[in-house]
Amino acid sequence: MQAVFKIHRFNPEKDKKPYWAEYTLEVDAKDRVLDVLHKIKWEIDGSLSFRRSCAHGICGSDAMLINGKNRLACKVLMMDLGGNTVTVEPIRGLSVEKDLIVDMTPFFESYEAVMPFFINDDAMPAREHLQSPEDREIYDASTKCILCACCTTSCPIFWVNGSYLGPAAIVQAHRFIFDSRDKGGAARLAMLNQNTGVWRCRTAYNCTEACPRDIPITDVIGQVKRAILYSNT
Amino acid sequence: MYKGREGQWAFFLHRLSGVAILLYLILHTVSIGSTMLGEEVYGAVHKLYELMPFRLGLIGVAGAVAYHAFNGLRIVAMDFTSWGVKYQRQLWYAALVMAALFMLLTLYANLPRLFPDIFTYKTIWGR
Amino acid sequence: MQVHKYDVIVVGAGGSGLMAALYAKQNAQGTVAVISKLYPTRSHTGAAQGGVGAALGNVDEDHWEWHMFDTIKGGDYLTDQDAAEIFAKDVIEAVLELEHMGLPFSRLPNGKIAQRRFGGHTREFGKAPVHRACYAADRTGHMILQTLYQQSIKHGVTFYNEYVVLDLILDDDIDGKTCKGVVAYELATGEIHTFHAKSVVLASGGNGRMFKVTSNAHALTGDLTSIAYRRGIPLEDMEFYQFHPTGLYKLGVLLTEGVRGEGGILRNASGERFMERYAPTIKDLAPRDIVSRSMYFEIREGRGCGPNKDYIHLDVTHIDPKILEERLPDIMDFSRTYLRVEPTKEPVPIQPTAHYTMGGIPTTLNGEVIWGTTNEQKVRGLYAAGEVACVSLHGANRLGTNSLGDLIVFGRRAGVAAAKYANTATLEPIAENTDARATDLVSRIRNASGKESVAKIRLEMQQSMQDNASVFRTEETLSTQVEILRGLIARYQNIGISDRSEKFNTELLEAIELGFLLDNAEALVHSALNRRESRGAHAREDFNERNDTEFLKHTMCYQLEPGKTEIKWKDVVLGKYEPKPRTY
Amino acid sequence: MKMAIKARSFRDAKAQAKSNPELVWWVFMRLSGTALVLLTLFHLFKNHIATDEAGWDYEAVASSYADWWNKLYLFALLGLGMMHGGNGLRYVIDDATAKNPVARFWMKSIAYTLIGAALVFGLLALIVKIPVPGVG
Ligand SMILES: Cc1cc2nc3c(=O)[nH]c(=O)nc-3n(C[C@H](O)[C@H](O)[C@H](O)COP(=O)(O)OP(=O)(O)OC[C@H]3O[C@@H](n4cnc5c(N)ncnc54)[C@H](O)[C@@H]3O)c2cc1C
Ligand code: HEM
Ligand code: SF4
Ligand code: F3S
Ligand code: FES
Repeated sequence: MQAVFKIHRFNPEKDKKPYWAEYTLEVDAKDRVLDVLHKIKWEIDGSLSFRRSCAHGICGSDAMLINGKNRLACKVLMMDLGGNTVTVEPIRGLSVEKDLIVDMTPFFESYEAVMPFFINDDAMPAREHLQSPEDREIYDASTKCILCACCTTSCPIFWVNGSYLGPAAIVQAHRFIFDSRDKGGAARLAMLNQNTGVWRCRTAYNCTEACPRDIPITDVIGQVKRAILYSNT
Repeated sequence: MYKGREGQWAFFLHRLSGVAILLYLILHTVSIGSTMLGEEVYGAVHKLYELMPFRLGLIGVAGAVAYHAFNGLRIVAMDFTSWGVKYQRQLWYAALVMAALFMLLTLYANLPRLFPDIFTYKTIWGR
Repeated sequence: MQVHKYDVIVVGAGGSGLMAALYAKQNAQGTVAVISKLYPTRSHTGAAQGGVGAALGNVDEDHWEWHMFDTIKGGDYLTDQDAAEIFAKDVIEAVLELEHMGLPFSRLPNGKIAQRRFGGHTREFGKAPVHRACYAADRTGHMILQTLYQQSIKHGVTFYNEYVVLDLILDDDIDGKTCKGVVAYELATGEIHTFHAKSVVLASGGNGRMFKVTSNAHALTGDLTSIAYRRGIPLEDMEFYQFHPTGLYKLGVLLTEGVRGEGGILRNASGERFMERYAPTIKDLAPRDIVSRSMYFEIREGRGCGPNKDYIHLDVTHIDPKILEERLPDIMDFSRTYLRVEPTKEPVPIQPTAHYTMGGIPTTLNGEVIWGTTNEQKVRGLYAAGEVACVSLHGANRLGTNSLGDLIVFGRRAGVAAAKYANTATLEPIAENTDARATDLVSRIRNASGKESVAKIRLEMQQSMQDNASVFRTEETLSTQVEILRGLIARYQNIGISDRSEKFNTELLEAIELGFLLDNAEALVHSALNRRESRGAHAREDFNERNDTEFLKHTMCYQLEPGKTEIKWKDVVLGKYEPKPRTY
Repeated sequence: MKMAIKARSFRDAKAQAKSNPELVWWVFMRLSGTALVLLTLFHLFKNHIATDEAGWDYEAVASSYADWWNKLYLFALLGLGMMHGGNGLRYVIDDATAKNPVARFWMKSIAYTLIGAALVFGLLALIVKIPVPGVG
């Protein structure tokens, strides 16, 4: 079938302003949007720039706004889009470097701010720490995060307020706060207990809808909010 | 516009209605409170309430308050119950329906007061 | 050009690179930095699914000797037995260490790390499958990558992300070679940076993108194998390229062997469990080379599935859906998302997919890169680990779960060795124009205005490699491929690109990567042509048997000039397990 | 831009966490909100549905102020509403001016002044004795 791709493009070395470029090409219903972008890059215009690597939704490189929603280009098939006209834009709330490539620095800064690493200064056991499958299950969902930024850049609060740490950082914090082996929970809760932390979340659910790893993010953020509330009372 | 779903619109409307009713609250406080400045002042300020656009707007305010109130309950349910997040979409539709009902009630009560020539029916509360 | 000075530089931020960096950081008296062309968590280690093998014995009895034996037998006796011994012992400790770093392994009811069965891993030297693969659902690699990156943040490792290494600073001296750093291209700005260092660890991963159907990421273009090769370092055992049996039909997206570990069954068009015929003892859990070949046989005999009879079915419909969702959630998701197949109800169409290169940059047990054919001929200051390296652990065929083990065991060893070397070495001076080759390469390609298309050449290479040099090979297909590659290399000199900009010039990057891939393909094909026997993943239809008298040795492929190579040999380290016929 | 971010390191966070009122406000929004559901909706019903808002002339208002229970009701409505709304507006301003601390300062100044003045005015109206015509 034929598809029309409208891509929001911008090359700071050439263009004064971003513009919409249109490409018409032959695609297959089972093509990933990423395949089509490659086709455009490889056959029509080599200068089209975007990030990608794994092509199956595991590395988190290719978050973009596809038909008005944040997705991984490698996880949406043409047939999912229900139409032949596809718009592609860079994710919002981060500055555009070139075409679909945005500056991810603020995103990773927020990630690092929640101390996203295991904290336990006790002497390590000779073998593994024991953890029951039930305890392991509590934080299972948040271990799936691939830091693609689909969530944070779909959050209406983040669009206007870049100082909000954002759902991705909270998911990462949750992964440790609720790990029975970790001892840094209080410190992380303190980090998130400020007006740039969980309290900025207005439960808009865009993050949950956008997450390609099906992490129930809003719920995860809610758990953290309650953890702060109950540990402070 | 980002193609968010219910949650996004719930939030936008909540924020919008919140700010709107805050503005109205300020106005309302000043106008009603002006009774303490005497009958003349009150009367002058209260003229506002006789203007048609204002009276129509008030029905909107009632709807906004009702939406904000019911969606506020939805937020509280999401924050503190085990089922709130799971049924957030249904809860939002419920909040919309409740708000719509409240607004319809307001409309029903106020239309004959606003347009006595067109709406001649009598509400149980009179005009 | 900017110059940066570090004690230890690590190239690559996958499992092996991060492991090396962490240990270098802990052992070095000086500074450590990691250079990666992808943001670290985008590395392809994150795609590894099934597990990391270690004889923890949490489910059933297990011993490191059994693991060592399986590795050697799996490698069709081309495995260096000293490497296998260190590996099988150390990987136990390394896995526990990952757990101590917080890695969220799946758990058994008693709270210990959960383990599952995997191809070629057996008890008592081949008697029956054993539960050896430690896993975190089906995202073990993801969890390893995340955990190691988290620890890197904790320990303050310096990262240069989206910097592409284009050259080694490598000096030839009378008695060998010395590495003094690397030259890299910053993607965001187009600038060239020189990283001057006492020691360098290469950990840049695989090269699967030389094939059409692959489980490898677009970024896996064998950059550092090619760079080393161009600079006179041989590539070892490149003919051994692993095809994983269960890639999604046409796409190559991997479905872990863990699926079969959990009880999944391969069936041909008539629904027959054909692996019973090829490997009666362990059936579907035979090593990958055997299963991939068996699948090809079935397809060739007309027993393939589908209208074109060109794929096989992976059947999990008999497994409890709850177990599938719990232990293999991503696999379920892949098959639903990409093939629209509901695995709990219908079999999943699969085909072998280019997966892993057993070969690579030759190293000693401490990750020291060697330039000759003995372990004494080391490149001073240069180390390699992970898929880019060849410690000769995997021999002619890697067992599933042994790569992640390789990353953590030999990544660590390389990191420690590189740090110790840096602690005693001095930062030797480098020439003014060390960046000349890289600068030339970039400016030549940025301004390339020839007629050939990078995408076309790449596609032709991938298709022809798939046709002529994949699961089955003959003198004829390989010779054809040598010529095809020569033609492609010639055409590559005449490419043209349209993007001349400095910032994020991904077209430029892809063109450079194609050059690297062509080198990798060349080394693979030349090495394969030279090995007139069948061993492990290298199946020659014209030489069906393994030939230990002539070929129980490692290939060392040197590039004389593009399109022209010289093959030398290196001895295999044998030991207590005598080469025997390999049956399962 | 960095300015807006209150704490980027653990140490900052710890220093701020103890005195950080965000949690308290968050809880207050939920509690006051729940109370306001009854207060606002009943108030609206009484004054806007069951009776005609426009009909509330000076005499009606003044005599309603004479009822202490009603005063208490209005007191709660006004106090909670202003605090709730004021804090809500703070959220909105914080978001809208994240990149612009100067604008934030001015917007907050104006908003708080306005809300504060209205609140004081409203409270005064509840406190001072307003003569009801005809009653004396
Ligand atoms: C789909 C899949 C599933 C797998 N499952 C398993 C499994 O279950 N068990 C198992 O044991 N093994 C498995 N493997 C194999 C194993 O995951 C890989 O071999 C291993 O992860 C490779 O790790 P690495 O650190 O060597 O390289 P990678 O993780 O690939 O990292 C390479 C790094 O090098 C960087 N790099 C590359 N080129 C350059 C350059 N020119 N300049 C700068 N940086 C560069 C990249 O940015 C990246 O950071 C699987 C592989 C795949 C593809
Ligand atoms: C009628 C009952 C009410 C309920 C149940 C209610 C509930 C809530 C809740 C729970 C919030 C917090 C939203 C969040 O944190 O996500 C909120 C925000 C807000 N409320 Fe109310 N509220 C009510 C009445 C009012 C009134 C009368 C006003 C105005 C004076 C008001 C103005 C606001 C404003 C401006 C916000 C901020 C909106 C935002 O941050 O997006 N609310 N309300
Ligand atoms: S939580 Fe989901 S959407 Fe957000 S970064 Fe992680 S994987 Fe992406
Ligand atoms: S979209 Fe934003 S407001 Fe909260 S629920 Fe998600 S973080
Ligand atoms: S390319 Fe890796 S997630 Fe899409």
